[in-house]
Amino acid sequence: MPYIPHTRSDVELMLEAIGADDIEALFDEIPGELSEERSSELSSGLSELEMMLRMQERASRDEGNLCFLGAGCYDHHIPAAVWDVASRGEFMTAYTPYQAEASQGTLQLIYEYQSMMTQLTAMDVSNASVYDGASGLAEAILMAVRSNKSNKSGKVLYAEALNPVYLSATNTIISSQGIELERLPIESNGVLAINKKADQAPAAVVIQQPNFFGRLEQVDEITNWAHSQGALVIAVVNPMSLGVLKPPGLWGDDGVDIACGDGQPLGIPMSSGGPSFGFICCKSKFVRQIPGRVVGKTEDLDGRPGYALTLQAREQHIRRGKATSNICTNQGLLVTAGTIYLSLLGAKGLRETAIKSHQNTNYLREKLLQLSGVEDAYPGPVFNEFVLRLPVDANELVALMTEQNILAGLPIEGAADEGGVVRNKLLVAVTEKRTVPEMDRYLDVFSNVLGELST
Amino acid sequence: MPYIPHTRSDVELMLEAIGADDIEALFDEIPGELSEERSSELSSGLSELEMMLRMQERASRDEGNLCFLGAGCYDHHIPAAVWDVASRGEFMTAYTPYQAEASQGTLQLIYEYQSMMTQLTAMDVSNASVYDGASGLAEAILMAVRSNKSNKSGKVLYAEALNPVYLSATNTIISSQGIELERLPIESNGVLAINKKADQAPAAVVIQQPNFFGRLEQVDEITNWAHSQGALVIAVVNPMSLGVLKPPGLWGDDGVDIACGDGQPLGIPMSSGGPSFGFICCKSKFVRQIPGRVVGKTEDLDGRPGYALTLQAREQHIRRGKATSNICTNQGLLVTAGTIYLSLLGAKGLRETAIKSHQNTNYLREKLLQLSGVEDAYPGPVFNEFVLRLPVDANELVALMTEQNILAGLPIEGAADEGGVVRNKLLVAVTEKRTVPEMDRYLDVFSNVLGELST
Amino acid sequence: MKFEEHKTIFDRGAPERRAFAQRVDDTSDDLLADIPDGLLRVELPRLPEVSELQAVRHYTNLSKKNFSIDSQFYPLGSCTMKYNPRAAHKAASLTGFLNRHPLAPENISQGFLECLYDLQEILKELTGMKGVSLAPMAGAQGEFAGVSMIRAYHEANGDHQRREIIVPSAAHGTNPATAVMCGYEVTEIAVGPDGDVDLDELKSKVGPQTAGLMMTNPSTCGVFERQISEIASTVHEAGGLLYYDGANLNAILGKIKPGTMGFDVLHMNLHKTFATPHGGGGPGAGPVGVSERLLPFLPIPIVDKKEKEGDVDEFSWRSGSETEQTIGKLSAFSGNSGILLRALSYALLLGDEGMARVGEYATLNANYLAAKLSQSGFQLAYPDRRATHEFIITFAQEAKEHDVSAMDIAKRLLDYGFHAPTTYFPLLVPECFLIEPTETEDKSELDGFVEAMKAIRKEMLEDPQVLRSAPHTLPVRRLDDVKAARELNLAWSPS
Amino acid sequence: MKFEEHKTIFDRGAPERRAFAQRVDDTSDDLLADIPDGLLRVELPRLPEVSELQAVRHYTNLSKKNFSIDSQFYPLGSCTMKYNPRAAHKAASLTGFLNRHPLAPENISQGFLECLYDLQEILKELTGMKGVSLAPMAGAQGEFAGVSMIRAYHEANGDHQRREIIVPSAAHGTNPATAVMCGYEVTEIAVGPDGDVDLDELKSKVGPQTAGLMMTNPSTCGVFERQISEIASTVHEAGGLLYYDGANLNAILGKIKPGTMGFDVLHMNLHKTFATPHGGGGPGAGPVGVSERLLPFLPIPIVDKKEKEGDVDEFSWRSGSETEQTIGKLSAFSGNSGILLRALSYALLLGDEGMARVGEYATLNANYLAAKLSQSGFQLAYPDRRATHEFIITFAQEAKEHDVSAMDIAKRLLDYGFHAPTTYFPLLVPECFLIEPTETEDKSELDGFVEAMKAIRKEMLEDPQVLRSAPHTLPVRRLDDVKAARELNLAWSPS
Ligand SMILES: Cc1ncc(COP(=O)(O)O)c(C=O)c1O
Ligand SMILES: Cc1ncc(COP(=O)(O)O)c(C=O)c1O
Repeated sequence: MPYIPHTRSDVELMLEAIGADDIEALFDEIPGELSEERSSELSSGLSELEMMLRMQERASRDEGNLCFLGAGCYDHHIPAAVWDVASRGEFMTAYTPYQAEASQGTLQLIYEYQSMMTQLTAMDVSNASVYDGASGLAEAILMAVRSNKSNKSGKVLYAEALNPVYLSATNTIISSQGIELERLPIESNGVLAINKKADQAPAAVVIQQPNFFGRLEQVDEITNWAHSQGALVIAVVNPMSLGVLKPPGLWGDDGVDIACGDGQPLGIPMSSGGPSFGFICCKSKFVRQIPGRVVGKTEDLDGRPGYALTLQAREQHIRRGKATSNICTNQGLLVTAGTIYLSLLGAKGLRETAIKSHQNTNYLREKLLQLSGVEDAYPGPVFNEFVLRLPVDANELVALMTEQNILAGLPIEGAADEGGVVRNKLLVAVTEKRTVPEMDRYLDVFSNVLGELST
Repeated sequence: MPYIPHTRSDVELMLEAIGADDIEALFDEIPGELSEERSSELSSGLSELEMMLRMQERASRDEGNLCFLGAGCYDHHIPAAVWDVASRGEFMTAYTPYQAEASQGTLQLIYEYQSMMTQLTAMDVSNASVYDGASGLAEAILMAVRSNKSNKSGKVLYAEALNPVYLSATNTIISSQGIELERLPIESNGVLAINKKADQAPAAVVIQQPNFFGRLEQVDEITNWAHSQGALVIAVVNPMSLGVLKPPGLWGDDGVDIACGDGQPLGIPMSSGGPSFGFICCKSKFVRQIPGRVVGKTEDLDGRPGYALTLQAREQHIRRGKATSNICTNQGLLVTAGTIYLSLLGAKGLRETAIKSHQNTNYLREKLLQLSGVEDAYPGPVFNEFVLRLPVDANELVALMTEQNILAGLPIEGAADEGGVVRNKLLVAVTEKRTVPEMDRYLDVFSNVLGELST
Repeated sequence: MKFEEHKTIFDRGAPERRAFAQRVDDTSDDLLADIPDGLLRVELPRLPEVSELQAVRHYTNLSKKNFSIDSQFYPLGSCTMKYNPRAAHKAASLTGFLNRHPLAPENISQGFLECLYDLQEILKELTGMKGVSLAPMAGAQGEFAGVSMIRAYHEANGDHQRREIIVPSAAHGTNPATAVMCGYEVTEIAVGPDGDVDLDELKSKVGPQTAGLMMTNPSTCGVFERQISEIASTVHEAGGLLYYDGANLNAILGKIKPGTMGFDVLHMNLHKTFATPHGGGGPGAGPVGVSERLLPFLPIPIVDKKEKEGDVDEFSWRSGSETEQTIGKLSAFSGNSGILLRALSYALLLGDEGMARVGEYATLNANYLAAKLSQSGFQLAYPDRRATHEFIITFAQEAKEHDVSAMDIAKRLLDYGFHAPTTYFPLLVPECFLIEPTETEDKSELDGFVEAMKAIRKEMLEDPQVLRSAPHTLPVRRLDDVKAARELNLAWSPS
Repeated sequence: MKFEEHKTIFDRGAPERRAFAQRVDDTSDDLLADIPDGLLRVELPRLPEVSELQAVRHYTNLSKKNFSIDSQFYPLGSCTMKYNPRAAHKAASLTGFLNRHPLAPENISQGFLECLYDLQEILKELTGMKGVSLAPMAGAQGEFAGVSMIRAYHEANGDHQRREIIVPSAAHGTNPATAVMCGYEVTEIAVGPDGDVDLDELKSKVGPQTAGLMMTNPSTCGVFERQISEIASTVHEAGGLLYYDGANLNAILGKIKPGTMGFDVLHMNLHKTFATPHGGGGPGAGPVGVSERLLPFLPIPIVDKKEKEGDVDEFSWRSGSETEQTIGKLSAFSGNSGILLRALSYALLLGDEGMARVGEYATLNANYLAAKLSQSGFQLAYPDRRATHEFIITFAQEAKEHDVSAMDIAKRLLDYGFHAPTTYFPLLVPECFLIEPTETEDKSELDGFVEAMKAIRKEMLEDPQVLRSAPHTLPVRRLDDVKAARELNLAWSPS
């Protein structure tokens, strides 16, 4: 029996010890009317070989496309050592480290992870972890609204150029909490104007940097403005960008209050968007409002250093209905990979990677803008991605480039529109992984397809 | 510096401790005339990403062919767990287990391996390991000639249908030992006749089962005959076949004296033919003549069971010029994989796999023989592979089927011929991994190509 | 004894040192010239500065400080720590899956979409529900999705007065926490001495304010709730919906279906029942299944199939009017896809007959272990009940008589090479172990556990201090949790 | 304490139990009906009968009983236990490489062939030799190939009286063992007190019977043989050839080339110098390189390149007249191809400048460790010499004064979390450690090793029995080698 070790004699001895006639007898407390005939709509079990053949066939169908898609998920190089070590059975098949003494590996690793994330964001505290960047933003907003003692309005402003799928997920998750999300519109250059006015003081302000269009917001000014309104500031950041961009802990005069985002760029395969991990960092004073696991350093009976989950009174298994979140299982293994990734890159490696991505992005952007009819939708500095305005339907261009195995980018129309209207904007992402020949191939195919569509 | 951890300050402190001015000074004992200008014909180092891209490009060029090639290397299914566990750093990056107490993992595993191999072959003792099946046969012959105290002729007979590459490698390796290899010719049905006569009594007789043509030799009779001549019998066996075929330890009245072969079918990827591992098993009385590592069970100071390399007086690092072989580094990691493979399959799994291979082989063989002009080169029962006689040049057929991404088999002409003459025989192998649709595709393409070539 | 055993990765670093696993040539700060200075980072973050060998060695050695399924029996109740097949891991790690961008167009995503579709169908079949969404990323998010659908349902019916979710006192913490996240108040009902809920209390508390009831069955008491049909009709008659927390689905997999028990909505924990690895705290996947009336509210994305005559089927993301009433998205993309692929692989491997065996052998193992422990003098919390896939023992007596707690026994078990069962949950049983052996453990492993428990019992009688100060043979001895919380040290700083 | 820690995989089994990782449906013995009964197996072999979890857990736990580069400093002299880059492992594990059949036609093997060709070229360049064959599967087989070529060369010259190979007394065991396998007698020459060979003895022993001399440089004494040019001319003048055992190539990589030193033929240990994993005893790869005059004798297969104008290059196996004089094949196919791919990946990663660094930093580490140990009171075997990539310390004095052997100190080092250096080799230095730190270890690791050695020295003075009975903290204590050899137990049997 696949994965079941019982021999006939095992079963007999066990039933004897139990004092039951057969296994069926162990289910005798289940009321008869519930035990239906076993359905057999499922096909019968495959051998490992058969299963692998089926999955291989499917995986190979989707393979072999050159990726210029981003929008929250990026095709970076992952050093081989990351997953070789993260996949060790002791990391992969352990539970959440409740029994601290038997989980020092995971616990010390999380402590190191927290240390790296606080360094990266220049924040005081990091959790480990929430599901992803999008749901993490929702958790951050709930946390901010809870934490802002002086403003109980539940009003939260967000910069318009927020990743629209982050906004959708957030809307789903916070929908029953009496929170009102209000958009701060962007200017024609794709970023917020600085001299914002709010009719009513917000409890929190959400700023994404780089924003959904790859554009860089005036984070210092917005942070100061938000703080002046008595709002807490939530930064949504791409951790890779922090190799070169100012960390949220240093935005404005006081830094943001909460920084969150998605860890995917840190050694996590794109894998259709998941699993990756969401991170939340905050100022010390909000540590008791942070959702998810937090590990603290402590000592054992002999005074040796050791690590344990701490501040568990925030969590559902202790605080139940009063917990800071319902999150339990989170994204531990991805945190493991991210930690190994960061330790392999170090600050210099991360910075180099970010710079190279930037260089590649600028290279492709400049070349594309030389094509006739192609315009810069949001002029100004970007990181990692940019938006073009096309003389043709972006969907059609993408479809034709897909035929040549190039993922050209994401057709968009404005920030949050997900409808079916004709879109003439294209969000293009370029990482350090793209080589010059690959980018030149993109340019080639792009201009051919453009020509085709324009005629 | 890739893989070199030294910081500038490390280097300074270290040079200071040494009392040297610079690293160059450490080489000051090398006579000046030897230190040439550094050549720079090598290109400069690639990043991991660049290296992976290059290797990926090359690997993908050779990919995607449906394999019906065998001839000593077989395309079996490998359970995922085999290499997941065998690739653990502690197995992969340890040295030969000289420090027994710090190598109990590898040592116990080898002991278990030896136990499995002796069970599989029905022999008393197994080594761990020699390089591969071919060089292992050479070692087995050297061992037999050393061991046969009553016949010092150095004459060794081998059944003609021995894998020709095994014969070539053996010839290379034993060439300076005054051993005379003599062929026992096969009958028209591809196996040895039983009533062999030798002019001079041989010191050893080599029998491969299944033989190079996949055909099954009359191993009982040949073994008895060889023993009656005072020869030691060396069996060359495919370990997978031992799931269904009589193990060499039971051939004839007394069993063979030495059994050897290649472990590749036991969970080792084809990987262009290496690394795999060679095994040698023998009767107890020859244990002191066996080449390579042998692990014994023993006890520690507290009486706990433990394992250690033993009988090291056979080996080069102790016995030097008088060692049983010069082998040192062998194929440890593949032994590890093979051991895990065997423990995952068990006797039943191995038998099922062997039966399925046999069933598939018979299926394809029967269907092919129905094609007009295609004949059975060596009629009679086979295991795993068979030889067809074609109405066309086998090389041409193979070339055309290759174009359709099918590795049709190996063109051969007689047993040991490696020359460039027109070959009309084709050695075809089928494992349990081939599905009926795959075999039917083979049949389809084969008959089309045959038609094409015949007109 | 071993040098540097306690160093963090930071302590191993040295300025300038790098691993170079990611090395990009010819990057210079000049390339950032187009970005205004004020937006740039001035000081580099203080990340580890180690060689690749140092990183590999450090994390390899850290991993060895973990207990895990791969290395130990890990009978953590409510967590279903069963063997995680390597084949599923391998299948999900195929490059075609790993390298797929979540926004890749549908026409070059048919392999992936078909996988999700198949999994949806399998889960529907196994649970007896009418629709499934794979979007939730863990059990708790599945609960959130489920309760949100309950809410959406009532609201769609104009039924706005329902503001309460009922949970049994034995419920997992995520249940009440989820209800609150969905804007509900939580009403607890007691569990009776036999482990079944107090039906009278339920009847007295249910009413027009009841949005629904959340429960597991088997319950977290390790027994099957026998009154389930009556509970269902009670809640349904009051207009409420019944939520099934699928954390314990392993117990009944292939035996009975939550749908048959009357549940309207459920989540599954694929990282439990479908054997995907726990990863030291995730990732998981918590698909939700619903009955007919909740179909419109399912979270997105969902995969639909268009059967094309005489042609291959075509798979697409559900969109348009069919998703008008959805509670929405729960993540940026399609949830924990990699886990979904593992779960599908597992389901394919087991197939119909394999699924049926899961519940049976999980139950056999639990009942055997319960019987043996009981025969060895340990106190079952519900001695008159059958164990399900798990069961509870209580050390209340030992605590009183020997001043030895469930925690002490748990820690001592670690010395014997067994991971401890879940302790102090459910809260209503004092000093308890919730023990779930799972179907993938063999009899000798269970016997070894019983031997260890007996040995510990003997130690308790002879030298209880050994237990109180356990563990003794692990990388650290008993850790000071109070210090951890009082003197918060949550990030490394140079010492 | 832990239960069942010492069980073998066989002990964990139970009749009928299976893992089903390889499961084939519908096989029955009837399918064997075409095979005569007498050729069939009657009784199944007694293989383990375990579940997949049991196998995974058993071997996972066994692995944890190993020291390894990934988990410990492993300064085994002559073994070059440097970091094995994971990227090389990943590259060689690409499915296109793993699934390639060795007899696949050349036209669909161009990727693989190009890899081998590139590696041949790189090795030629690094060693200064004229031709390279990648066929040998480890160092010892490389030696065999090399000495066989020496033999073939002399025979081709009709020079049949050369029946001796000279080796220094410090030579590795494979050298004399190889010479004998090639049909030669072995003549040893002494090594002088400064670690260089006794040139006078060499001169007295060399002659028309001399086929060649085998040596490493740096030698296994951890010093550079300064008289190498004189040795070379001595041997050459007598008509012999000079063989370079490349085990110590790491010391001079990118610094000087064996070709420049006058060697005619050499092998390399890619599992040392090129960082391919040792695998607990292999696999390795021992390519051979030769000067002009030995080119015709190189073992096959070898890859040739046809440059095609204006087209991609074409790679093919060397054949025909060019291989007429080859010593032949050494394995069934093309050697340990998977290891060759790893070595190529490593070479690509390092490139020209990376190769040059290897020798430098390996030498720096060895000299630093030698200096520190010497300063800590340990006795260097060749105190007046520079260390190369390795060096020797001798405990002769400690053995005499404290009755503590090099073995005792080695075993005690294990307790401190360091793998022991090579002990008792070379044989000519009594009670010795041959210590090779490699270039991939950082200073703090070396410092930790020195601290451990100092601590052990202290223990030796205070309580030498601790050393004699070490190790104390490993899975087993000191093992009884004599019992292992006397009461041979080489395979499990049911107890
Ligand atoms: C009974 C029960 N419900 C819900 C959950 C929450 O599931 P998850 O951890 O996947 O969010 C758990 C997990 O421990 C559980 O045991
Ligand atoms: C000096 C020396 N020569 C030769 C060899 C033999 O190499 P291999 O083990 O690869 O056969 C070794 C390996 O230990 C060695 O150290």
